[in-house]
Amino acid sequence: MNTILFSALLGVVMMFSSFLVKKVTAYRYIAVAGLLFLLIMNIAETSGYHLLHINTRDMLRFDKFGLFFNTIAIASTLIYVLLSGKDIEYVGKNTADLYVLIFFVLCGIGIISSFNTLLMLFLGVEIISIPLYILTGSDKRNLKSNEAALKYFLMGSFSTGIMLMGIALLYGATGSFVIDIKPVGMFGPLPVSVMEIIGLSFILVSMAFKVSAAPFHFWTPDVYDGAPSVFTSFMATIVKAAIFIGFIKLFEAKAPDLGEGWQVVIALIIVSTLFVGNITAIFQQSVKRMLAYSSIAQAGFMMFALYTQNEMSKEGIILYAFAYSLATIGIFAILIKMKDLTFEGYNGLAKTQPVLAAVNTVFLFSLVGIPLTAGFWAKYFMLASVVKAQSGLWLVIIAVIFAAISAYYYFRVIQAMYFKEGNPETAEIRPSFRFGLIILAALIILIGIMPNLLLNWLYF
Amino acid sequence: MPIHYYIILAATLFCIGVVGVLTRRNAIIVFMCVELMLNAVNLLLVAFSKMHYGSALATNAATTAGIDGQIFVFFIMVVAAAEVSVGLAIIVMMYRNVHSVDINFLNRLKN
Amino acid sequence: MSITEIVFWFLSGLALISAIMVLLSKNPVHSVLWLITVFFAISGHYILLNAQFLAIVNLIVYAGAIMVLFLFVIMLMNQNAETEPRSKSIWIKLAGAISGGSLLIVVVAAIRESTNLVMRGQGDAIVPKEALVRTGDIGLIENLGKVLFTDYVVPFEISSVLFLSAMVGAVIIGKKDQN
Amino acid sequence: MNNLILLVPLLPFIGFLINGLFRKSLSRSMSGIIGSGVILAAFAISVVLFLHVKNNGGIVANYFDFINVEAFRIPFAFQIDQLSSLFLLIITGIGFLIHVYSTAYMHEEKPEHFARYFAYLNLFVFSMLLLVMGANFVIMFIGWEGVGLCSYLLIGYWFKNNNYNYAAKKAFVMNRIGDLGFLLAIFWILAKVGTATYVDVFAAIDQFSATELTGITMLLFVGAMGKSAQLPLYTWLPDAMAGPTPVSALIHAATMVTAGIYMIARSNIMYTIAPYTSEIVAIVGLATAIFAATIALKQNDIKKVLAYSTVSQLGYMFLGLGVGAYTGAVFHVMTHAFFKALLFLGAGSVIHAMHHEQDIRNMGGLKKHMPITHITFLLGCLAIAGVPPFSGFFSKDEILVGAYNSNPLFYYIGVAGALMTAFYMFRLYALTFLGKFRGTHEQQHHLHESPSAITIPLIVLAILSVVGGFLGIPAIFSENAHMLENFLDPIFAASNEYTTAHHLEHSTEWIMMGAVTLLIFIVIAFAWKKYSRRERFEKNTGIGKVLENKWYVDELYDSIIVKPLHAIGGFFKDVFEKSVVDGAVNGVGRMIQYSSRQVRLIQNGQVGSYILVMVLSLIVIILILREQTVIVSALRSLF
Amino acid sequence: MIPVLLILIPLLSGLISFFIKDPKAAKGWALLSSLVTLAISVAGIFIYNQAVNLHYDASWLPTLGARFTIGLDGMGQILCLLNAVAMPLIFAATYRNHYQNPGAFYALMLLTQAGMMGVFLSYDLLLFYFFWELALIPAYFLCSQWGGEKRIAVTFKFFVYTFVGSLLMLIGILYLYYKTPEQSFALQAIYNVSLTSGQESFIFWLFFIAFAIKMPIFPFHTWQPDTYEQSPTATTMVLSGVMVKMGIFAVLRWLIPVFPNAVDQFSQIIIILSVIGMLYASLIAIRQDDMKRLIAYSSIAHIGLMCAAIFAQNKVGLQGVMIQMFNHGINVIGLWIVADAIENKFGTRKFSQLGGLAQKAPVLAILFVVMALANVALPLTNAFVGEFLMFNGLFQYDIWTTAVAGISIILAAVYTLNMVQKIFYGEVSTLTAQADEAKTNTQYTLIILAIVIIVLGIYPQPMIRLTEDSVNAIIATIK
Repeated sequence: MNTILFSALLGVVMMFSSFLVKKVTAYRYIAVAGLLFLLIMNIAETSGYHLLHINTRDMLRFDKFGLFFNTIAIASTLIYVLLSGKDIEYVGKNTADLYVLIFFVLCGIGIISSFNTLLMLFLGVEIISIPLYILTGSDKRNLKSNEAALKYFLMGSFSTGIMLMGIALLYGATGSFVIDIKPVGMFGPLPVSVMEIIGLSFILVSMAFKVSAAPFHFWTPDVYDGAPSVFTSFMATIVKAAIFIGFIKLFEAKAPDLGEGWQVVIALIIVSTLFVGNITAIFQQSVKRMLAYSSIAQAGFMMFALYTQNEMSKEGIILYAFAYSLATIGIFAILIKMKDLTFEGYNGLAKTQPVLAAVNTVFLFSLVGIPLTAGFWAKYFMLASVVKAQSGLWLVIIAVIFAAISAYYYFRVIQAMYFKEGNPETAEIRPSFRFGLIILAALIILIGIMPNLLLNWLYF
Repeated sequence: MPIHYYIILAATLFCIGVVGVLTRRNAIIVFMCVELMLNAVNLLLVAFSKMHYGSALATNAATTAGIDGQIFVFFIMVVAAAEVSVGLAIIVMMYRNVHSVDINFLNRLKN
Repeated sequence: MSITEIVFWFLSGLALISAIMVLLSKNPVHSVLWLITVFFAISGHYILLNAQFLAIVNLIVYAGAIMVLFLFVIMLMNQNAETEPRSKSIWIKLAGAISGGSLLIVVVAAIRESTNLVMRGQGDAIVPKEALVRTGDIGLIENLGKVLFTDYVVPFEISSVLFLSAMVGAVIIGKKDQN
Repeated sequence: MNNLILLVPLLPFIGFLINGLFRKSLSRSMSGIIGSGVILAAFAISVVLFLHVKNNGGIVANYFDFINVEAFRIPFAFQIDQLSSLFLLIITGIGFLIHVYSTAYMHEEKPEHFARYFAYLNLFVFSMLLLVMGANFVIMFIGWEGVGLCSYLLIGYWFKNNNYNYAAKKAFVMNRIGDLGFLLAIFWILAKVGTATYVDVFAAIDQFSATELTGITMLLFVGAMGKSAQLPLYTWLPDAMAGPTPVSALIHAATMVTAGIYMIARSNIMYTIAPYTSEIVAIVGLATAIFAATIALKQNDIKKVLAYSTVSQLGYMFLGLGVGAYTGAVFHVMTHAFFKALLFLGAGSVIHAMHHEQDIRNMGGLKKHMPITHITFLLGCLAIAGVPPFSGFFSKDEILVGAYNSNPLFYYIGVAGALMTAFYMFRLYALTFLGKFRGTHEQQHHLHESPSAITIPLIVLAILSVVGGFLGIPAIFSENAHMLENFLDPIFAASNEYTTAHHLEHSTEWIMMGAVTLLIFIVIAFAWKKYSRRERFEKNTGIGKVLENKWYVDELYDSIIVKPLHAIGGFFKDVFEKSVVDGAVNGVGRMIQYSSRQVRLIQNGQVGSYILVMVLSLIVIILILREQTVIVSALRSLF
Repeated sequence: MIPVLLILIPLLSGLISFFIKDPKAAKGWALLSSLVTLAISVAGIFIYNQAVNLHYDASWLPTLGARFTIGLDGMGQILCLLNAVAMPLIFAATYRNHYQNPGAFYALMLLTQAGMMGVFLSYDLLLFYFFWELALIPAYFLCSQWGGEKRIAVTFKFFVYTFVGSLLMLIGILYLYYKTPEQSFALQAIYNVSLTSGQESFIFWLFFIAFAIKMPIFPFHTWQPDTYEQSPTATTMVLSGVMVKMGIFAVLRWLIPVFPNAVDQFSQIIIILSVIGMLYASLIAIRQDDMKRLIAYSSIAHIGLMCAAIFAQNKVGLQGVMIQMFNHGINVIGLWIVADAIENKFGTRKFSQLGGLAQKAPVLAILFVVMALANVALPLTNAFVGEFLMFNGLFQYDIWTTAVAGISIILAAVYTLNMVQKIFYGEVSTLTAQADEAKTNTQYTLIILAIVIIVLGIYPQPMIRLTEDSVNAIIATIK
């Protein structure tokens, strides 16, 4: 509860600071302070210390899984603000308000990681989405940004409609919005309640849309491409991971009602997601858009957690969320500094900015899933969960083949940075920024060698 | 009233909304169609809430079963209102820049 | 054919026809007006289902606030039949209509065989469940209010965050940054 | 004793090292002295060993485990017995003479190349010694490949000339073909009895089934074919004449090429028990003898003639081995070593005098210019032609008798071959030494007898090839005067038990001998008359042309083996590798690229179509979930 | 402690080397650290002979059942020695080569060495996988940073190809892991895992493809010639000298003992493939005009023999393979050194442009001939012993296969002598007209190699003995 509460309050604080404090750079420090505070609060709650006892009437149910994810989300946001906070100030005039929205998104994340009724899920998703529409469109003069915002908004609200339809049908079947309740008054030949199935497939579609799983991914490349890079980084990492957590929480409870068909559907979605994400990414010319597709591809891997819902996959999704978020935040932080977002823009970066090139390589390795990076363990856990389930090995094989293909477009960046000639123009790089990146890379490698540091949290 | 009537009615309205979203290109109209979908859902929810109330009434005279359905509708309206404000703001912003509300007018982002 | 059914059929027909008109009418303003009639019809249904509170809110919020907002925007952009963008090909329309229709068919077909919507009537005859009309006081404002502020207080409070973000958003988007 | 034995191969090796490492600093005379000196020392030790063996039997000297695994153990051991000690004498003895000869023959070379030459020569002697001294097949194989290497190096000694290099490579590769057979045979033996040591293998001879023995012996014989230039693997030997003449004398006449005979003589017992193989050996040998002889009839290069005659003589030796006349074969090895080395060295002396002119059509009348060479050469010709009482007569006769015992047909063909030998040898002699000089004037001007370093070895060898025959006087002259047979008896004793030695009556043997001798004299006279006055040479036609072109065998091989292999290699390299192996991989890559280009078009930037796809897939999902029972069972049946 | 040092020293010195700017210093540092590694591995062998336990075990991922377990057995000894011998030689031989950003170059070389050490040492499957990848990454950078003009595409092919393989292997690893009773990656646990024949053959292929790509076996070799051709020669030496052995080693350590039945079942196919590969590669080598490509193909042929000998599954063959891994490494490095010397001097590797070098550089010629003879496995060179044993093993498997495979001996003679002749014999070409003797460092390294070749050729027994225990361990698991 602390997360939800304080993120909301901090949002309000930021809001007031927007007309109390006039110094633009100040907002960043306030935000950082707030995030730290939030982090502490959440960790406090994770270790069983509740600040104030609110009876949520079972609307929310806080478990270690969700709380731990909150920690990761907040921590990633903190890192994100530290690395890219300066660039947020370059977007539009009202910086403080942007931070407000970020805090509200965190509030939504807090909800979605602990919801217990479909109502809260719905609210959570909306509280996350609406700020994102705005962040996408926050670069008002930029037509790309406009277009992205419009597309995102229309499709987003459409998917909201789909989700609501699903919820309604589910309500009709169960007579309640609590997620783990079973359908009522069932008799007859069918093993499962058809209405529940339909309802769930509607919800599945809308959730798949939010996590940009094919064939509901179409908004992703355009929106990520159009939105200001700073916010793309935020959307593509923390938010997406959060929605995954909600996704998993929901279908942990509901998947059993769907019978075996469930795995068939998810398998299809996984394969198509991996296919679209990886294959389309190969031909991109802009690194930013490539990263959009890569985020689709990574989502495909995260979907394994839904395919096999066991302990392994739950730890895995956390690890994945963390590894993926860190790496992508880092890559975007560097991307923002680049003048030219195409692959050619990176040519010869290793000569002019060796540190940036090196850490960027680490991030990319993490995304490919090379051992000694956190990304390896992310993929490892996902594959392991399937192998452990001893079903659908063919799916795993397809997945690894696509993972190998993904090396193609990730390595294009590395090749550009190291093996191609050229002198890329970058914005001025502050030492603090460089330092932050190095810390981030070190973190990734550390987790790559000792994933237990992270996992043990789940076992205490 | 048999619940099927309501379901079919709501589903039809919903699908009309979907068709609208698919066929119209005026951003505002598309958005209105989304609103139509939401309303269909609202109607369905209310119908279900009354259904559950009815079936619970058989056993318990003072039941409040099904009331949460109507509460949910209330929240949907809340969200819808919020969405509309943001949505229209975005549409207006776009109109300001390109003087069109055609959703296909801006097509820089593709492939 | 009881009065209730007559009212039901009338409202349903009205809702469907005006919904279709929303799509068909070239002039956005007309679409808005048609949509308002849809909302009125739905509010009628709410009253029929004895959910007065929602009926009123529906009229105030939707037909009242939201639709007026829409109208404002349309007027502001002085949209009319001429400015309305024409979709290039009939095929897109057709595809849309067909897919929408098939969605309807799939859903309805599925719902009809659903076992949650039927119950054992007299002599174990399977009869569809009823949506209670014209009775039941759960839709009354006091009951709703009670539940809303006890069980649903958390979501209620949280929805304020939603509004805040919407507000901030509107500000960010709407405000002209002078430069 | 072991150390003494070890010295025999070690000395040449040391010579090789010294000459090899300090080639830059050594003067001609120094390296010459070192090179020949070590061989001389080795020869001395060999004599000691020979006597030791003669008095108290063979010795086996173990040194260390070369390879020792569970399946088998291969010690690095030498076996000095009658056979090997005899070969030791031949190798070191003739080797020494040829080293001495070379000091004069190669004196035009630059010092470092001179040293290189002697290094190679010593290395050769070393490997050859390993070959004959080894106590098991593996050590023999080591020497076997070693001599192959040295012949490669020495043929290609003048490495600037690419034809020489090709000849060298050809020799090495063709030997390799044989070596493969040899190697397989070794594997087979090891797999069967788990040892390669002669003594143990021959002791365990009855563990082999008939087929196995046939197989092994055949494979060994393939090895022998390669090394001893038998059909069909003989073509390298004539080309090997590219090397310096002393090399031809040492390697391609006296020693290396007889390795095959040594091997078979060594494992005679196996061949005796495998009659089928012996039959093949005899036939191949005989065929080679005739075939090579026919070619030799029409060759004009002095060394080529000798080369083909070598091939044909080797054929005789195999004939002997095939028909079980092992002693005869070894005897012929020895005598042949004498006179063929003599002939080659003589030829070398001629070539030396003629300034590297090798075409006998441009020679003639050298008799008066270089008397010693002439006399010795003549003796050599008589010896090889088998004129009594020269050495060749006895050895060849013994083989022919053996052939007659096993199959008269062999005998008659063999005799025919002997006659041809006489003919082409005297054609060669006559054209070279008799008549008038046909070369250029300045050649004639420079004609002179060779220095003593060349003539002395000639004389020594001449004496040997005259008297060498008396080591093996057949029974008809006097009972067991055949020293060699008695000496070698322990080696072939086992085999002789198997072969029912039915000696034909002396009368028939006398008749045969007389008849053959008579015929040989006629042939010699004919050749003498035909060629001694020859002035001008018209082009060969018909069969003559075919013979001159060596039956076109090289061309045949080239077109049925070399060219196809090259074609296949080229096909693999340029077509298969690129289009199939590589193409598959790159094809996948290209396919991905292509599909990427197509797939991204779906992303057409239009919200309507996006949502359309969403709706459609929603429908699909609903259907899947509704019909899941059907679908899942279908999938089950699929996987 | 020795195994740890073997990994740690190259790793740390590699990381340090990144920060060395001065070329001389970088070279010196690399040479020094590699020599230290060499000393340690030699020491390891001596200690080993006194039967000291050379294992190190530490907790790594308790929750996953993966431990940091490394150790040295006979086979490991040989390969670590090869790895440790190769590096100083390579550094010495290429001492005069100039690389831009040398610190990074040598750092990556050392990291590669560390990775390979890890592969040869690890007793834990997951650890093995880690090092397997760790060895690949620096190699990738080396090739595509300092390579030839087509380097980027070629090396990327190499990377992806091997990466696919290792990912498939990862699936196999996981599968085995969940089949182990106590969910552990430890060597023994993996050895004891029991699978149904269906599972076994499936997982077998997942592993084998990874190894086959690394070795490489016939249809999977396409990355190899291009990579060898394009990489800087120092890296090529590492790749063909040591890294290729990783595949063979892995087969011996992780494939044969774990899937005995599957190995039995598929040995025939694999042996046939290998033999095809031998002849195929040899025939291509005959037609090569490029020195590096020729060596690459000849290396494919040799590897094919090793693979065939492994799957013949008998003791002699396996011992042959183990010592041949070392010998082949030495020989091929020798050939590369000459190739490098020639390319540096004349800027070409095409035979058609070379020739007559024996007049100009006799010493180089002699040394190269020694290498060439080792390449054709002439007796009294080290390769002979290995090939003798391997063919022996193959013979015990089947005589006809051996006969066909034996053809490659002949072909080897053909293409090797071709190479010798076209480079060193014949008349000098315009290019080689004013050539002179090779640089001293090249000469000395080659002399060292030649000595090793001859010594091991004459007295191979100690090394053969070194293989005993590993072979027995493997044989014990077969059937």
